[in-house]
Amino acid sequence: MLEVNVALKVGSFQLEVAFQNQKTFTALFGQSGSGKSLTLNLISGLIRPNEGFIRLDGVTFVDINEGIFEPMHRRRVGVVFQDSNLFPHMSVRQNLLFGRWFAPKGDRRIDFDQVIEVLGIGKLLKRPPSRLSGGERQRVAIGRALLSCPRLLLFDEPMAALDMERKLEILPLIERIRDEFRVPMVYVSHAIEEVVRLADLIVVIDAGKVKAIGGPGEVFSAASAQSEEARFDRSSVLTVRVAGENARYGLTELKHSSGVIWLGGAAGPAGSEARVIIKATDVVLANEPAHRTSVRSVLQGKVLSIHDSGPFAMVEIALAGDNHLFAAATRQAVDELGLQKGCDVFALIKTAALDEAKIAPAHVS
Amino acid sequence: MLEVNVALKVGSFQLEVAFQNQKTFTALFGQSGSGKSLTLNLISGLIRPNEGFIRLDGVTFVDINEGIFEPMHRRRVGVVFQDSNLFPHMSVRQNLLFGRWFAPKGDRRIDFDQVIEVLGIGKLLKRPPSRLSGGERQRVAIGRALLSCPRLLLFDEPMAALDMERKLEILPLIERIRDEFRVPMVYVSHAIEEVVRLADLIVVIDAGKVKAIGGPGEVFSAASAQSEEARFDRSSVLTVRVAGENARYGLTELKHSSGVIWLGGAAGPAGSEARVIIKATDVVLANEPAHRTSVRSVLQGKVLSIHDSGPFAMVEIALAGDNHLFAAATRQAVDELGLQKGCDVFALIKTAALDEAKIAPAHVS
Amino acid sequence: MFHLNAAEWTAIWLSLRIAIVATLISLPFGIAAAYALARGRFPGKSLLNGIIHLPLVLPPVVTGFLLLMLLGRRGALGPFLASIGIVLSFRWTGAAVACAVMGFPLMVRAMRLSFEAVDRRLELAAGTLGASGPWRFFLVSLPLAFPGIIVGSILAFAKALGEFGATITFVSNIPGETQTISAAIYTYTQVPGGDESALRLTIVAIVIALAALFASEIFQKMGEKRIASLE
Amino acid sequence: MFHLNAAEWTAIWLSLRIAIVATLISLPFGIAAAYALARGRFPGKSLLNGIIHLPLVLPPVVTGFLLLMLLGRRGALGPFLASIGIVLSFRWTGAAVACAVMGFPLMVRAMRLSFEAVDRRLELAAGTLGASGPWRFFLVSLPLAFPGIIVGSILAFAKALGEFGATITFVSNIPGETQTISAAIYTYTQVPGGDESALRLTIVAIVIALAALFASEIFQKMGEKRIASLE
Amino acid sequence: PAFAEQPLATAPGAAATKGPVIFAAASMKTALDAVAAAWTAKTGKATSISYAASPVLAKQIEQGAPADIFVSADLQWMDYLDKAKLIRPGTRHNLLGNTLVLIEPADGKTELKIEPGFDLAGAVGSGKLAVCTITSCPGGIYAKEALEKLGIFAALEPKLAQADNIRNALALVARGEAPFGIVYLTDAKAEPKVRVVGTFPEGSHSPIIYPVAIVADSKNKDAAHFVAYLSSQEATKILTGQGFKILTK
Ligand SMILES: Nc1ncnc2c1ncn2[C@@H]1O[C@H](COP(=O)(O)OP(=O)(O)OP(=O)(O)O)[C@@H](O)[C@H]1O
Ligand SMILES: Nc1ncnc2c1ncn2[C@@H]1O[C@H](COP(=O)(O)OP(=O)(O)OP(=O)(O)O)[C@@H](O)[C@H]1O
Ligand SMILES: [Mg+2]
Ligand SMILES: [Mg+2]
Repeated sequence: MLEVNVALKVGSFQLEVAFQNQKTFTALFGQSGSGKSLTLNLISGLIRPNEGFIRLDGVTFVDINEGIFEPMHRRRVGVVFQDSNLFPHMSVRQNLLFGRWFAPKGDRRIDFDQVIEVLGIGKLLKRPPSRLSGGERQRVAIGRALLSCPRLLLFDEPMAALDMERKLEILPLIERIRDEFRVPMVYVSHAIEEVVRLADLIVVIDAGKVKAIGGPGEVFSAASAQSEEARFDRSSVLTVRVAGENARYGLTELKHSSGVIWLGGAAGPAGSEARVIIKATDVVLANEPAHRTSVRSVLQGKVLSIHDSGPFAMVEIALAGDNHLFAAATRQAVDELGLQKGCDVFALIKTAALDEAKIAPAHVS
Repeated sequence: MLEVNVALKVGSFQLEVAFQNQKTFTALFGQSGSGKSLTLNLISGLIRPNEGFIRLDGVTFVDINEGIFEPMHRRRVGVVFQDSNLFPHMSVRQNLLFGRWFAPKGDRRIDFDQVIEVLGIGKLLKRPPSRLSGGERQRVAIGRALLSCPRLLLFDEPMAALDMERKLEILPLIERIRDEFRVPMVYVSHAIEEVVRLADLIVVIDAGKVKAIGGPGEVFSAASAQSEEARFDRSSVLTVRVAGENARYGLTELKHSSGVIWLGGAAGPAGSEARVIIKATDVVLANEPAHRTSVRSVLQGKVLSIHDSGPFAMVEIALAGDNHLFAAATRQAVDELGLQKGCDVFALIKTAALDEAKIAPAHVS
Repeated sequence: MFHLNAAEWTAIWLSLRIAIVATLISLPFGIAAAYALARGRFPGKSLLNGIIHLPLVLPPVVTGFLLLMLLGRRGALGPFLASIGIVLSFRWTGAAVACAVMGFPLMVRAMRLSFEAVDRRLELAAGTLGASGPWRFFLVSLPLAFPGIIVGSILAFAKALGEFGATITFVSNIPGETQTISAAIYTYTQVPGGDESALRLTIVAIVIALAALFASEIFQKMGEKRIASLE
Repeated sequence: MFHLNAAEWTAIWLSLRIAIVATLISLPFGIAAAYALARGRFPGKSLLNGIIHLPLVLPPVVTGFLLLMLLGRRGALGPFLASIGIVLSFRWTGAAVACAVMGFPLMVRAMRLSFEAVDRRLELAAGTLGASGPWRFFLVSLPLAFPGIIVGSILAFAKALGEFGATITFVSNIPGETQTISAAIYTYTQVPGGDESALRLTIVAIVIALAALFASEIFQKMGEKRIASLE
Repeated sequence: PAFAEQPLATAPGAAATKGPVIFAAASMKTALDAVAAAWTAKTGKATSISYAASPVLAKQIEQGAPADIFVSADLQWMDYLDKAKLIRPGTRHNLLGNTLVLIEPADGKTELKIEPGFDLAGAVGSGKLAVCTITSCPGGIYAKEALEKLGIFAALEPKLAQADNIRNALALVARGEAPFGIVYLTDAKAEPKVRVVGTFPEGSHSPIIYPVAIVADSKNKDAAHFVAYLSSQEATKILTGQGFKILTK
């Protein structure tokens, strides 16, 4: 369990962050300058809070009241920094092996070859960091932190400089480390959907204060809608059950009490729970299930609220099982479909628009 | 006109890039390590090519054959670096005004107050760069380059560290600079749709070589599909004509010879041309125009090809007027709709899924 | 108990003046040489480097003789200097020149180290913003090398306080004109029973040096504070 | 024409040995002091800084006398050192100690400058990877301060070659034991007709110093090459 | 002569060649090196001579330096050691004498007779009179005495350029830096770029004496032999050739 409850003042900036996470993956969101990096620095021990405490699985990292301050090298907290901070006098290989050397032998659980393969840095091992491109540097930095086999891994927007392809490759690695080696993680990102599927707890920070906190289901929609404008950032999280497979077409049927969602690829064993993230702009509204289109996934619900914003409206739909689904549509469409609070409505979801990388097995609490 | 035709060898990496752009905005795409930053460094004069030349509007920056090498400070090429490279000994204000000081008086066209307002850095002016968060640093770096009022602006993934909200604010500023002040730009990014709407020319670099080159219409779909897997990165560009407005609902009707697309917000005066980017995953396929759904935009075309990939298929549709549209669907849907090469098909596009920020007036050639 | 006579006060003031002037006159040359060695690529760079180090390697007496042969009244450059009104021999100005020469290698080395540590990308960034070489130097490299400039200056200043071998050889030991604290201390050590006076002046020299050091540290910290980083 | 007699060869070898040993023995102390001054926060830091600078500020003769009174056979620490088998007075080892002391401020200043220029974030990154203070020092700070270590060493070495004031005062000028090139040059300048011999030895000193400088530059470049950046 | 009465500790050519360690004033180098070479040729024994300023050497002997013989450039530092009982009783004697002269650059033609009240200040004019330090350096102390005796010190004091040793004062004149200087005859003779204007009368200053003595702690058996040799005929010939006066016969 990670417990953070700290206050810090730097210059005129006041940070007050408190959260605790029983499970392993905490996501930290917030605008530029909101205090995310400062929070990570407090956890890793780079800076000392003015007040409060930080604990991980019963180990106290810092507790101002009790006068405890564990120095960073004894915390065994791996950090992937916003700037890669590679050692310029060492080759990529030496950089990667640096932390490993300090890890107790029994803890060297993460395999060197596997990491360099997944990160695609096998060809760079002999280079000095100065001869790497921006993205290459960041990949090496991720590898270095992973290979130190830490008790807790902190990521400070590690993928900002990576292309989509690399991101899609690295995310599963991060997930695997979390699951196979049970390394707890705190992950800072701007791109809210980047890791929300992995997160057990989402902490939204705004101007140094916690603005929202909770599981993805509770917080994500709110967190994703930081700006009224950004209908593209508004998403919903649905908890579903894996019902079966269509082996011929490689599809998985996900059952929700309000309907069915078809997913490309596998999502876990039949009967298991999973979590699906659906962007509001990917939902098509209709008065009846679709005919003769490529859309296969249909959920039925009741309109809970409609918020207009310029030419668009954000329609909140109550599904069975206390799940909410957001759908973005033009005001015109809302009018033509005659949608009003309380109306029945069908939500059509394109399977191809569902990112299977954003479907995660829900954790057993 | 920007003309680039250079070769460079660093270490074991061989770069050969040639393109020329009559218009003002060149976008450079490619994977991490493909040579994008090196290309920018050649243009800005930070490094010297082994062979070739670079010219801007008749001014030769470098020409190895003729022995010309204009030093960087005389090129007046502003650069926003991947690392912000702010001057640590100067305040944010001093950093911002640095380049301005060197610009000839008559060229100081870009307004200081406007830039700091748009970049949201008014409160930071007195700080040293070391007290800025990662995103704040990058915003200041953008401001610094803009305010030097350059003849050519180079961006090396300047927005990787910015949150979506800031990006959405900054893109229009970049567009305005391009249009109002007619500053030509070369923009490097991983996020291919980030600036494609602004681009006149797209150059796709792969392992140091130009892999594709051309206008957004020709190149973008190819460029966007660098990876077979990444159906999310596949988009199409359609050239449309602004037909009229629906003032009541704030929508604009865009006419394409194959149908109609409704857009939220304005896209230019009636009769003008515009460019729309449509993600393959946002297209719903149907055998007939949709009924009773929220989808209002329908294009009719003929299936040109179908490429299977796992559970999904990428359907390429020939529209009237030589435009191609890509649609991602499950193989199951393709089968159920009975799609085959040559079939007639309807493409339904959700207006709410169309990013109005990605619609650009097409340039008059 | 701790009484300094008038001659000693004179020597102290003279020392201060000579050390300050020596530091100031060598400053521009030191900065230029350090920057050239740190960033420049030119033929004869190694030679320049070697020449700058000579006063460090040679016994001060030799340096003094060389100065005499170069800048003395009948030296190679002396008559020319005299014709433009610069007379160094037997003047405190000559002492300042001798101290400057002796401190020069120390000054240049420290400054060069700082110039080499300046992130070249910042200079390049300044270049893309339109700053030509000299502007880049004055607006970026020089301020960023500030710690080295301070350290180089303090080393030169301290050396000037302690120097007497080259000075006494070049301009001899004229009370009130060229007799510095160091020369006075030296003289006391050469007289039986002079130890106490030597010790007294030694303490004065130490106090001056400590004050200068302290000032330089404060100066440097002020500079650093501006560049201070939280991390 | 350019013939060196046996005594002169002896002085040359002795100088080299003394300069090398002086540099090597002061190296660990110099590094420790430089790092402590660059990064440490402890009471008495200013005092330490001041003491280290003293040999620069004081006339070498004074430093030599202080060494004599401290480490000489009848000095404060001399008998103790003798009891553990270390005899410095009037031995070449004493000359090495004198040279080490005289070069120490130069060495420490250069190294300190380099330690201060090490990006603290890299040390912190090493800390998060599990490296404790000493490991961070040896694996990160020290290698990154390499240019300063080299520069500090070369300054100390050059100073040791040129030093004679403190040396001759502390361990006298005994041929074959404590007479270095510098002392020999000095002696030649003290007698009529010695100028030619002095000049010859001066040239030798210059050659040695240039060779050392050259070696250090190459050494430093090798280090830099590893860290070379395209930009 | 005394030399004959001093037996050598070991026979000439014997294996033990570690001869006496001599601490001598730096200005003696040329002369003493020649004498030592002659002694070595004769006895087969090497000497080791450390040349430095007399005060430095005296203080080193005080601190237990391994010196056997001390040759001082003046009496005061020998007295200093004598008082501290650091020299072997009975071994001290005045070895050499020297003469004080007024010099000018070799191309000068000044005619000046050195007598009480002579117008040296006028001759020096706006230039400087090079001497060595008048408070500490023996040559300087003698020069001051002489100038005082001749009654012209007050006029010359502001015109003194004090070098830290005689050689340096000589160099200032030789380089034309100073129009006049006061140095020892031995130095003036060895420097072709200066010419002697005149010699200071013997009575104008206390006698210039280089005393020699064996150090109290000396265990070297040959020290006495070497000291005696300094007064031998061979040595005398060498020393007078350098311009020294021999004080002990
Ligand atoms: N040393 C400092 N002194 C004063 N203010 C500081 C200092 N370091 C950071 N800040 C301020 O604290 C706030 C939080 O900084 P932090 O680096 O945690 O932001 P962030 O959330 O990581 O932003 P980004 O996403 O842009 O990296 C910012 O407003 C920043 O300006
Ligand atoms: N100094 C150098 N020596 C050798 N190889 C280099 C050097 N600098 C860059 N490279 C290599 O050149 C290639 C192109 O580098 P560049 O920085 O242009 O990549 P990029 O396209 O900007 O990538 P990214 O998106 O990750 O920043 C990379 O493979 C890099 O490793
Ligand atoms: Mg941050
Ligand atoms: Mg790059």
